[in-house]
Amino acid sequence: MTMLEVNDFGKRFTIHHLNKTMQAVEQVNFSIEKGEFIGIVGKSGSGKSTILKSIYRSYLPDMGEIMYDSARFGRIDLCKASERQMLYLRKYEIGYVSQFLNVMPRTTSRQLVEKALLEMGETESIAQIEAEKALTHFELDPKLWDTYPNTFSGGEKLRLNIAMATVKKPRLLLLDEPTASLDQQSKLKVREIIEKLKANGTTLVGIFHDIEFMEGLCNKVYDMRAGKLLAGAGVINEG
Amino acid sequence: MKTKSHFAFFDEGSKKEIRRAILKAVAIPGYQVPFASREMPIARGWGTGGLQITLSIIGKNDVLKVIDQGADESVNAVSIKKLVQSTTGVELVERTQEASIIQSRHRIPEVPLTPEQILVLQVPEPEPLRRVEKSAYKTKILHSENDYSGAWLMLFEQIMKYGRTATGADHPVYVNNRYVMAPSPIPRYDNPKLHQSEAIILLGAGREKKIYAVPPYTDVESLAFDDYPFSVESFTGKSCHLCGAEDVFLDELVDPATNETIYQCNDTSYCIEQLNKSEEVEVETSHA
Amino acid sequence: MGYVAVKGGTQAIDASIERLTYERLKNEEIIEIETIMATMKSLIDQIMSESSLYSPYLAALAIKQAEGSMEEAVFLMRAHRSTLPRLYYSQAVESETMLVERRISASFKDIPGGQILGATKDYTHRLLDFQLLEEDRAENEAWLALYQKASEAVKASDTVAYFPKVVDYLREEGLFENYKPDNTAPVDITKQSIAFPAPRSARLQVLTRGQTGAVTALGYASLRGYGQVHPTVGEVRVGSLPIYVAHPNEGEMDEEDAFYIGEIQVTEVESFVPVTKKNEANDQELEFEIGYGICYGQNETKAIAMSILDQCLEHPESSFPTHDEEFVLLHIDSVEATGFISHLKLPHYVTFQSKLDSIRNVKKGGHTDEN
Amino acid sequence: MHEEPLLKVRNLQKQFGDGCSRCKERQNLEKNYCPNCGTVYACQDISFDLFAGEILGIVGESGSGKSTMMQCLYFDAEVTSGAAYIDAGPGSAEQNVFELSSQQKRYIRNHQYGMVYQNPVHGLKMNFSSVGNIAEKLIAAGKRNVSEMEETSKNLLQNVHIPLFRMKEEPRNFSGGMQQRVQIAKALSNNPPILFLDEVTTGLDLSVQANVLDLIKRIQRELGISMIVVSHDLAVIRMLADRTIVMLNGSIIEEGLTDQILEDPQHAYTQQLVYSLL
Amino acid sequence: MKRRRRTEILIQGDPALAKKLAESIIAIYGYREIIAPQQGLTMVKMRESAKNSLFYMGEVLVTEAKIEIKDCIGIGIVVGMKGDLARNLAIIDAAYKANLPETAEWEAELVEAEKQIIQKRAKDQAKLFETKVDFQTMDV
Amino acid sequence: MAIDHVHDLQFVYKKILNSMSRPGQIASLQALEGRSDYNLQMLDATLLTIMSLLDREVTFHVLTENEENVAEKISEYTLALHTTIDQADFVIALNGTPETAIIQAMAQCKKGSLIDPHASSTWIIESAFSDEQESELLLTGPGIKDQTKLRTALTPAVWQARNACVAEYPLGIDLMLTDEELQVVCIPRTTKVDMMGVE
Repeated sequence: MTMLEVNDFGKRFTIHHLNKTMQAVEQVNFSIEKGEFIGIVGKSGSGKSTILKSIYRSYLPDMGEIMYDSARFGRIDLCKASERQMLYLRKYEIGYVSQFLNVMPRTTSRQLVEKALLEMGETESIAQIEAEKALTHFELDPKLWDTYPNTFSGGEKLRLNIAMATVKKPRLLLLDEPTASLDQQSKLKVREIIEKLKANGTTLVGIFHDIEFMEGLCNKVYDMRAGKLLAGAGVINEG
Repeated sequence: MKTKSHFAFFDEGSKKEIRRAILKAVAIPGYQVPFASREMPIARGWGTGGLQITLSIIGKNDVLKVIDQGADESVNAVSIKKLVQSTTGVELVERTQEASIIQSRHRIPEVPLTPEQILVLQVPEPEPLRRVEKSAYKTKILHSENDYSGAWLMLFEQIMKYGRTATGADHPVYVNNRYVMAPSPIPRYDNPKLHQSEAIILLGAGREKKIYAVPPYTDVESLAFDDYPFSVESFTGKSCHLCGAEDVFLDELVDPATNETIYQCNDTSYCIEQLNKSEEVEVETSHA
Repeated sequence: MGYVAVKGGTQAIDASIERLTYERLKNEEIIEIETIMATMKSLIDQIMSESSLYSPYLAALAIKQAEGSMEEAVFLMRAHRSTLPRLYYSQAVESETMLVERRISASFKDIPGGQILGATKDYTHRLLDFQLLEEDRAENEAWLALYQKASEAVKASDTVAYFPKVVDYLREEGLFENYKPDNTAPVDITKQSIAFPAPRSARLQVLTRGQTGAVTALGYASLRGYGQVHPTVGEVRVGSLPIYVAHPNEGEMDEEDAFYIGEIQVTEVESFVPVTKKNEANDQELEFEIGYGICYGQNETKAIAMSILDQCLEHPESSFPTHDEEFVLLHIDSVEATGFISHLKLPHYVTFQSKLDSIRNVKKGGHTDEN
Repeated sequence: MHEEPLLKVRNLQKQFGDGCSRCKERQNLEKNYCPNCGTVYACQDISFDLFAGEILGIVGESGSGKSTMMQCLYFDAEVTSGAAYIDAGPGSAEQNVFELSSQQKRYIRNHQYGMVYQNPVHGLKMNFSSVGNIAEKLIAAGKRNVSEMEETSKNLLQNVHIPLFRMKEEPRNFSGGMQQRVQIAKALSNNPPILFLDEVTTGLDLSVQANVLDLIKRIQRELGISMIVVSHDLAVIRMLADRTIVMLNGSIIEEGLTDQILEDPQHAYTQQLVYSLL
Repeated sequence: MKRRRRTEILIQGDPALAKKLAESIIAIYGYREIIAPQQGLTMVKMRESAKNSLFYMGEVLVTEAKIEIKDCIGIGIVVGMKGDLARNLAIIDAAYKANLPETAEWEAELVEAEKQIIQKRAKDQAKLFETKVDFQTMDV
Repeated sequence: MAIDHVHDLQFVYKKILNSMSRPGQIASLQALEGRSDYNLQMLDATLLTIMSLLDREVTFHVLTENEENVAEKISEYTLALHTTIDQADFVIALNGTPETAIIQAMAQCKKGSLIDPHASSTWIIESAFSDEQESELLLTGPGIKDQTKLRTALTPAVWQARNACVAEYPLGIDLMLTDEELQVVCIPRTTKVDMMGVE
């Protein structure tokens, strides 16, 4: 089953005060089957982030279509979905993880993960149990559970981020350079985490600065150069 | 040179205007109908509102009782009676049961009123929200929007401060579940008598130029919270030193001989009636 | 047998009224209405103005009956007013038709027609005149004869002069806004209870019948600082205004067929107040506005104070109490104010008992439920 | 997904002044102001939906009309034209609430709305106790039991971190942040389905600001109240709002998911606003 | 003479004139009293000079009488308590209303009285003008 | 014998006041039978009611076939001014006024404002309300102990129009019905009128 199908997608930015437009990506085509992990690599500025953010609607898509197979709405074009639909999908179906932690201040790690569950309508007791499970699962040091994450290291932040995103059991998880600025040790940890997610049947799209350490994990890897996706540039593992 | 006085003092035009205002007041219970209060030969604040109502509704066959603070012989009641009688020639009475119109300041008689009677209350300050909001323009808006949280809040704050409501006379009431109304400064003791009254109750404020009404069989509820119910002045264990009545509103007096506090019926005509009744009983028993 | 109420109240009242008569008569002097009318014009003017009833004769009677009490005399007049039928409404009185006795302007040194002092106490020195203790009728007559004779000798014109209004000159110059005659039927606060915001007609009616002291005090408050009106008196004029009444049922009629019914003496004031206004191009501009004051008889202080309050009430946006129309208009009526203050003399023992009960309960109370 | 909005606003217009021949067609305006007659077109053709449980952010500089729009919705100001519909039971969604009588509007304010003003003076009675202030709103919503109201007030005050020993104190003795928290407690007391927040953190210290924002977010999550948050501060909007509307000179120029508005603003003005933030 | 001018003359001038004219009419035609002189009020409607609007200044005590002569009703109204004058004015008004021939003969008398009134007023005014403050520089 | 403006009208007023205070209770003015020697095409009860309430301070509007003529007469007798339906303080619907005219006028007449609910029109309607009448009403509200019944000749459609007028209390109109028998009955705005047997 095709989970995501991107057809002739393109995105242009207009910067008014510079009186300038910029074609960030164009003619992007790719698709993902359920349970697959697709990696996109490329230099910074190549436009790989644009694709991910457009899927998540942090950027407003303007050309082509992004067909997503929603549990709730069926096949839906994320370029045209309403804001309310996008909010629904973000809450229940599509997760997004980046290296940055953008959360409410003065909220503990545990509360943050619980919140994600509460937002979905889980009861408090279930949220409590599930949150602990997730934090354990992604190996956040229990000493950190009841502290505010603003002092966390990059790796710790990422683990919390992933816990927050995955605790909702998203059908599609978008990984936005999760390994950037991590040390080797942490990167390996991320790899383990992704393996776990994959094993659970989560469909993943990840973008990476370099992809060596993901070797053997991705079903497909695309190379992004100057806004164009070079399809199948390096299928590392047909797995 | 002397101008002859017209029946019931007013010219017919003045009566009509006041009569129309009374009808509106009856049709919108508790709502203060503005009217062009006439200049009267008694002072503003001395019952000109009640007097204007009485003079506008009274006919030559009416029987009038006037009381002030419960007393028929209170000087102001006497003064008002004199004025009405001199211009109408109606019969004056003290027994509540005999009156067709009862004009009163600050009391509702102890004897239950009947459908044949009209009670006219004199009102010094008709605006129950005046203590919450000084502007007449704004209180009118509050009434129009059914916004009485200010009046309730006053009671709430009293409970917070004193542990109970601390209102005296003129405790505000809800009329027909819509308008909050000043019942005139009757004691809280009399508030329940407004509820589902058999008699028409008309209230007049001459200086403030307002007339309002409680028609018979109308719900009148004293403002009170569920868990701090409305309570009347308590005279538990006290009785009138003259007639012995217990379930009445009592005046507190000091016995000049003993310097002790004694109590006496505030409603003087009621007291006399009780005295006469017990005398009859005495006479009967002594005959027997 | 049986109990009856003692007619204590009735008897006491009768005795009190008797006592009142005694107090009035005990010194065995009688003042004639004519004497009051001839010698106490200022008092009469003030009573007519506050009672809103123009009748020097009745005012003199009221003074006599009230034994000189101002509030009592006004009260008597007001009460009498409501026993009389209102037969007519006058045609609109225009103050240019005033036969002027006095006319001054503080705004201009010389005004067209001139400053006419007329009879004024303004330049008398307020020293008690002990000669009045020995006033002599013959001497007075001689003085009058002399005055009469001097008058005869004055060279008179063949016509009577009527004076233009100072404001009209300034209007022609464009210094004041020129308002077209506004013929909106005025509200009559004696026929219709005043409602807020009050129309201008109701405001002026309340102000002109306001208690002199109250109007003066509030006008003074505004002038002194509790208000934003600091006027220059444009014109004070005292004089007689002719009153005309239309025939009640001749229908549309010729002005010339109106009834002239007589004249009334009034004091009229226009005060000039500078205000900033936005013009059509939305720029701030300095302009003059006029405060208007008028009252029966000669009472210049009240008329000037009224003109200040009129202007205050035209600007309700100011936060001063003198600009709050409810504050001003609801508290300056003599009969209402004195009546309500004096009602405190009435017995209040029921209300007091009720409050007492409440306070006793609170004192012994604690935070328990009632009952 | 077919979802009915809780509050629908359609073509809301609000002008101050009568307009003149030169600005009737909304031409020759300086921003939203007619230099000829001085008329201000504060809100022009504002339409949007508010859905159950969401926080809608409205961002714009002062004078953009966002506060006026909120005042219109809360009936503090009369609209010039336009409609708003509140889905509060059968039949209610068809009634343009701007056309209701003042007593019906008052009912909506008391039962369906909460409002937190920028200046606590507008939302609180400064000379009544804090608990009395909350009770006022409860009374307005028909509550008549003192102990229950006291209990609710205590819970709310606790919830907004006002120490209970100060509940009988008058808010005029409180700091700005505390006053704002009392105001929020008051606005929430009748469990309003719709809560308006007007620049609620403006003028507060940064630490207090965070506190208040935190509180709002928590309330929204716990009680599922729909909120409209008006602010000139994008940081506040980012923290609170799911969706955001950008207003300029009385008009809506852009709307979208909040992160999209922040990361990919379309309109020149929004870009300027966002770039100055980042 | 129209009513406005003649009432001005009859009220401002010597009341004896009104008495004389009225008596001359009664002597010939008699009259029926419809409303005997009664006191009442006239509300004064004033135009204020600030905004040029109208308001009610207060009431004036007047005496009013109505009488009928030859089916014509005449009205007399006068400020103050002047019963006789009011009645006489009503009689004169009725006479004009009924177009009685006598009224034509009154013209000259009224015009003369008017002249007197103006003269008297002008004289008073001249004396009043002595209180005028003169700002002109004197040339000595 | 003519109407005594002091005592007869006081008598009428007292009856009306009592009726307005006790909706649905029928008051009789029989004692004044033959008092009106006015040549007006209206019931005596209507005339007495009008005479006791109208004067030059109020306005009225009359609904009848011969509107102008009747209006002029009423104006002459009471000094009240005839005006349009949307301005009138009193609306007078004489016998024979078509039901549609009454319903239309009810939609247009003054119902007061929330600030001034008393600035509403009072209706005087000539309509039989004896026992023989078809439509039966169940009345509840202030002035009525428990409930009371009234039969009137006015159709359910008119009562529906009246009910629409009083839908948002305190806005509304107050009715006085007069009949051939010199009787008056009042239905103020507070009275809830339910039509029996009409859904």
